[in-house]
Amino acid sequence: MHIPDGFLSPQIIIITFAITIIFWIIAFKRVKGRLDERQVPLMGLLTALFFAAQMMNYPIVGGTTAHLLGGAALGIILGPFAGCISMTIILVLQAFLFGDGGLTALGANVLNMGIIGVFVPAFIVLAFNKITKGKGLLVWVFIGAFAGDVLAAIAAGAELGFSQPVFQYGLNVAVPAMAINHSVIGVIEGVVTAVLVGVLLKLRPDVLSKSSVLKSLPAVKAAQENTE
Amino acid sequence: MPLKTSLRDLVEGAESLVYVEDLSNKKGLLQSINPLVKLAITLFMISASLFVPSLSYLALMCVIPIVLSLASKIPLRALLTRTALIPFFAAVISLPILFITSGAPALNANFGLFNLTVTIEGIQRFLIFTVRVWFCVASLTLLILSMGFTAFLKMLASIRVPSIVIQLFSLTYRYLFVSIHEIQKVLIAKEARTYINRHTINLESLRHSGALLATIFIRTYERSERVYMAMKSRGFDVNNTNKSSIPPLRKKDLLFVASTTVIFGLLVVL
Amino acid sequence: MDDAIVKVKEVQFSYPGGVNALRGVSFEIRRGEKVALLGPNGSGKSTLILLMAGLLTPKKGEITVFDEKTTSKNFQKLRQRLGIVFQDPDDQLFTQSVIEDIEYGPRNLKIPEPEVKERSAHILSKIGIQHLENRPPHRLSFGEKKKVSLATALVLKPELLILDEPTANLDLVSRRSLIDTLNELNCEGTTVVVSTHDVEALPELADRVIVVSHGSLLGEGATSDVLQDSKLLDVAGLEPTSIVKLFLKLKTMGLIQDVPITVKDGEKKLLELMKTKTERTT
Amino acid sequence: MDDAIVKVKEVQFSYPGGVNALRGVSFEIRRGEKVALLGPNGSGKSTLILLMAGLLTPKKGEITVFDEKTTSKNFQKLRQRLGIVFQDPDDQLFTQSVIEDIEYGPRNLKIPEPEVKERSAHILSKIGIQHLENRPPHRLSFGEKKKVSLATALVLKPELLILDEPTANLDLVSRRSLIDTLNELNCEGTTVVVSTHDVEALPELADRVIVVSHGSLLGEGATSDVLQDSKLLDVAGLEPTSIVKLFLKLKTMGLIQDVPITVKDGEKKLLELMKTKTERTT
Ligand SMILES: Nc1ncnc2c1ncn2[C@@H]1O[C@H](COP(=O)(O)OP(=O)(O)OP(=O)(O)O)[C@@H](O)[C@H]1O
Ligand SMILES: Nc1ncnc2c1ncn2[C@@H]1O[C@H](COP(=O)(O)OP(=O)(O)OP(=O)(O)O)[C@@H](O)[C@H]1O
Ligand SMILES: [Mg+2]
Ligand SMILES: [Mg+2]
Repeated sequence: MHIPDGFLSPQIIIITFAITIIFWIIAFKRVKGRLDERQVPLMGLLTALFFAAQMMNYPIVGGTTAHLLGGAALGIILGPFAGCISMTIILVLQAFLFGDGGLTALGANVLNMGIIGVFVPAFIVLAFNKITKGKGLLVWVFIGAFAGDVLAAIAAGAELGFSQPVFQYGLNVAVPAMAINHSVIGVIEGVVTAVLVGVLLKLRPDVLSKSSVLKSLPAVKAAQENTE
Repeated sequence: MPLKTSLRDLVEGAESLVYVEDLSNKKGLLQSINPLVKLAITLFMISASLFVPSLSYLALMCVIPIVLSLASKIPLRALLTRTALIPFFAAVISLPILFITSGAPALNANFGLFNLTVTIEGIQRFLIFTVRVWFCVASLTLLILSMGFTAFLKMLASIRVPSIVIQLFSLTYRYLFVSIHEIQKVLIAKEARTYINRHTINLESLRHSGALLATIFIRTYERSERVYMAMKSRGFDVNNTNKSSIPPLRKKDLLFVASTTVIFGLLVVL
Repeated sequence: MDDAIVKVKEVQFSYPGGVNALRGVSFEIRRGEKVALLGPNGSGKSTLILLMAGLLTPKKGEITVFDEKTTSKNFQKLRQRLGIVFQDPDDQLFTQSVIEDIEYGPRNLKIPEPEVKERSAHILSKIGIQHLENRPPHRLSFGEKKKVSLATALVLKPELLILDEPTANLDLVSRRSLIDTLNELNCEGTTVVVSTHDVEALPELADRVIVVSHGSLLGEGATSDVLQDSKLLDVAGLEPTSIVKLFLKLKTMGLIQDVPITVKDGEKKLLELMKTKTERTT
Repeated sequence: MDDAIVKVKEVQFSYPGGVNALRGVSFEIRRGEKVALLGPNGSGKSTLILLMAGLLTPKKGEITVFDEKTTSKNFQKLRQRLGIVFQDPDDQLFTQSVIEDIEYGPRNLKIPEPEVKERSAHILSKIGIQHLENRPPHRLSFGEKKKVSLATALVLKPELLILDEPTANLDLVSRRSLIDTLNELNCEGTTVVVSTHDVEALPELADRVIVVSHGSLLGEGATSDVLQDSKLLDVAGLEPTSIVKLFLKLKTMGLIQDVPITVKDGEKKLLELMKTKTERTT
């Protein structure tokens, strides 16, 4: 899903960067000074892991590639703002170390994967948490991750579609192509995210206490009190 | 074995990170340019290419990355292999363009029922897209190959990226290796006591894969906690706010900016 | 039938980074032997062990284990007759609980479930780690991890047991019981190969010693000979044990002829010495 | 001024999984001392070391190092004066080359570049790992990794050096040179705390021994006393060294009064013994 340079029109580049920069500023303000001993290694590790996961990508029709995004796991485990920063780091590293995803397309890539792909799953899980009070959590994690992937793909398709004539195809081709391809990845993403959240809840609930999405779960609260 | 293939990807990816460092240590033109200037020029070249509608100009522009690569002692092969993939996909996805663009027919093939016509306009649109993508990818690749990770972090610092973000960058880079090694260990361990491979995929084997993934994850996390302790005990601090100085602009940098602009200007005027 | 269980012939190996770990090593290990690999850090012991277990394949030369080349396709199956303990316990353990890890090997071999259970219970108590049974292996102390990784190999009851630095990080009581267990197994016919820096345990760990240094074979011989061969030990960057040191001194003073290598022999020697001394002087 | 550099008071600690690693331990370490932590696997030595280094914080009780409590706020001050070597070298090494790893600490302490270079060159040759300088640390043999991790702490020249199982997996020559280095540093005023199972090296490694078992303090005392206290050793799951074993035998036979703990003292003792024996009998 990393859009390379040379695929997007100047207008789209400017618009996506504008939106992204606003989010960067907000996210940074929210995270600053709140990272503690437990959060830093977790954030570093998840960033590294999904950076690696994104390298395992497979070409698909529609001009880009498909791979695990990791936005859902980052958003849910770290909280959406820290997750957004994490994903930004991943995408910048992808661009500057591997040339995966372009410089001019960075704004668009962050918008798709680091904002839509992170906030959507986080909000789905958060909203459900309020409603069902912690039951069936992992199902909602799965749904959130799936929705995040597909929506991110649709956004990418839209950006490409609006980039005619720099890009070849219009909305009617780009959007369905991206959405269909990523619904497959979305299922895998959902399973992987559920496994990760599940194992942390079971074995290290204490590290989830900084996640704005999961900190209200009873298990997390208990672990938090225990370590204090 | 999907796990093995993806592992190889991981290791190769990590290896190429090291490779990046290698080329950036050579003493060539691009390596000696201020990283910020390089970034600005790369951005300029990529953006400019988006406004060039003509195939011949685009083709001419492709000479620039090649010349720069030679001047920077970056082997042409390294550049070409690293820039092959994305333009190739660009070409594949725009193949249909050859046929669906209306215009003067250039080629005609008859497969009984099908009648495929390639148009001149189609070829042009196809080539413009692919060549432009190659130019963009090549420009970015040169930037990457001539800038090591350390220089990259310095550059971020000089454009006022908050230091906590920079620390996270370096932490991520470290943890990338930490997690690769941890994954390797788990896989070696499994391999050493697996005598009979079962290739069937069923609920049981999926459950096993899930458990393995979970173990790898929690183990890697706990390793990274301990590595973090080690880093901390030897001075790592996320909130460390030591401002790194912006590398000064020198005559050489300005000369480089000037010459690239002139070359571009000439190309556009022509 | 040939009784060499492992044949290493002119083996060379280098790691991907270009490090030349082995530069032509040849030796044989016979069925039922207890052999130790000795050598300074980085001399190639662990590399040799991985090669013997078929987890790496030689660049040149060849290794045959149980009369089958380690490069052959059926070697993976053959490996079930061979148990290996890595130097780093993190290379050995990969599941979510100690018991699962110990039972992984036997289960993979399709040993019937009751026997698996019986074997694992037996090995847990033998190594003294029953209390760790349900703990995740990556959350143990280093020595506990090492013990669990020993258990994962011992539970397989292999014909050939290859252990990389088995006594490092073990407390002394566990070390003693490990040595006893290995000797028991050896008496029952298991061939045991260990790599070690633990010269104090050497007399009990091995009958024969193979000394490597810088990827080449420096020498081999019976344990007691090697332990007294101060020239060989010196070249290999090793030291004699403190008992040997003590008695070597007595030997240079002409008080004794041959040097004992274990505490027990030492005691005997000393008592003898005192007696003769007393006798002679009276 | 109080000369206790580390004060451990009624410290309890349990890991997130619920494992009770320490159940109330108290002791002090004085400036300039050489102290060893002894105890069976899983007794809590490594946990104590992490707590003393301020990398974990006690559940109950408190630890003061350099007159500051080890809370995360004071950590910055602490880490400049304290060097730690982890038991597992893979926890300790995290950069892409040995030299980078060794220079990481001094650079962070803002030591001027020429001095960093000088120090790292010195430590590389001291530990004998110059040839590994540019290798990636994770691609070394286990013993080589251990040496590099020792170097990363020694290069800091800390006032308090805490080493977890420093001699495990080292070859004997490297072990000897490490012991000499530690003793040199100690003479220059560095306080050295080691955890170890290496009783053979104990007499040279430490003047005083603290014995822990199952998360509690079992006893402490001068090294030579503890090595002869077979009751304490037994409870702690330890064994005396072979030299001590040999001479204890002589002691029970009434031949000697006090037991030597090093080879050198042993030699002296033996010669003396023979002489008196000869004299007495003549
Ligand atoms: N994964 C690896 N990649 C590259 N080189 C390696 C790797 N592992 C070991 N080496 C190198 O190969 C040589 C032999 O290493 P090996 O691990 O066999 O030594 P060893 O005798 O087991 O040492 P130790 O006593 O420290 O365990 C050393 O020079 C080492 O640096
Ligand atoms: N990360 C961890 N999570 C949970 N429990 C742990 C962890 N590390 C150690 N423990 C447990 O805490 C206790 C003390 O462990 P510690 O590592 O301090 O022992 P140790 O004395 O250093 O042993 P060794 O001689 O094997 O190194 C043990 O019971 C161990 O199982
Ligand atoms: Mg080894
Ligand atoms: Mg320990």
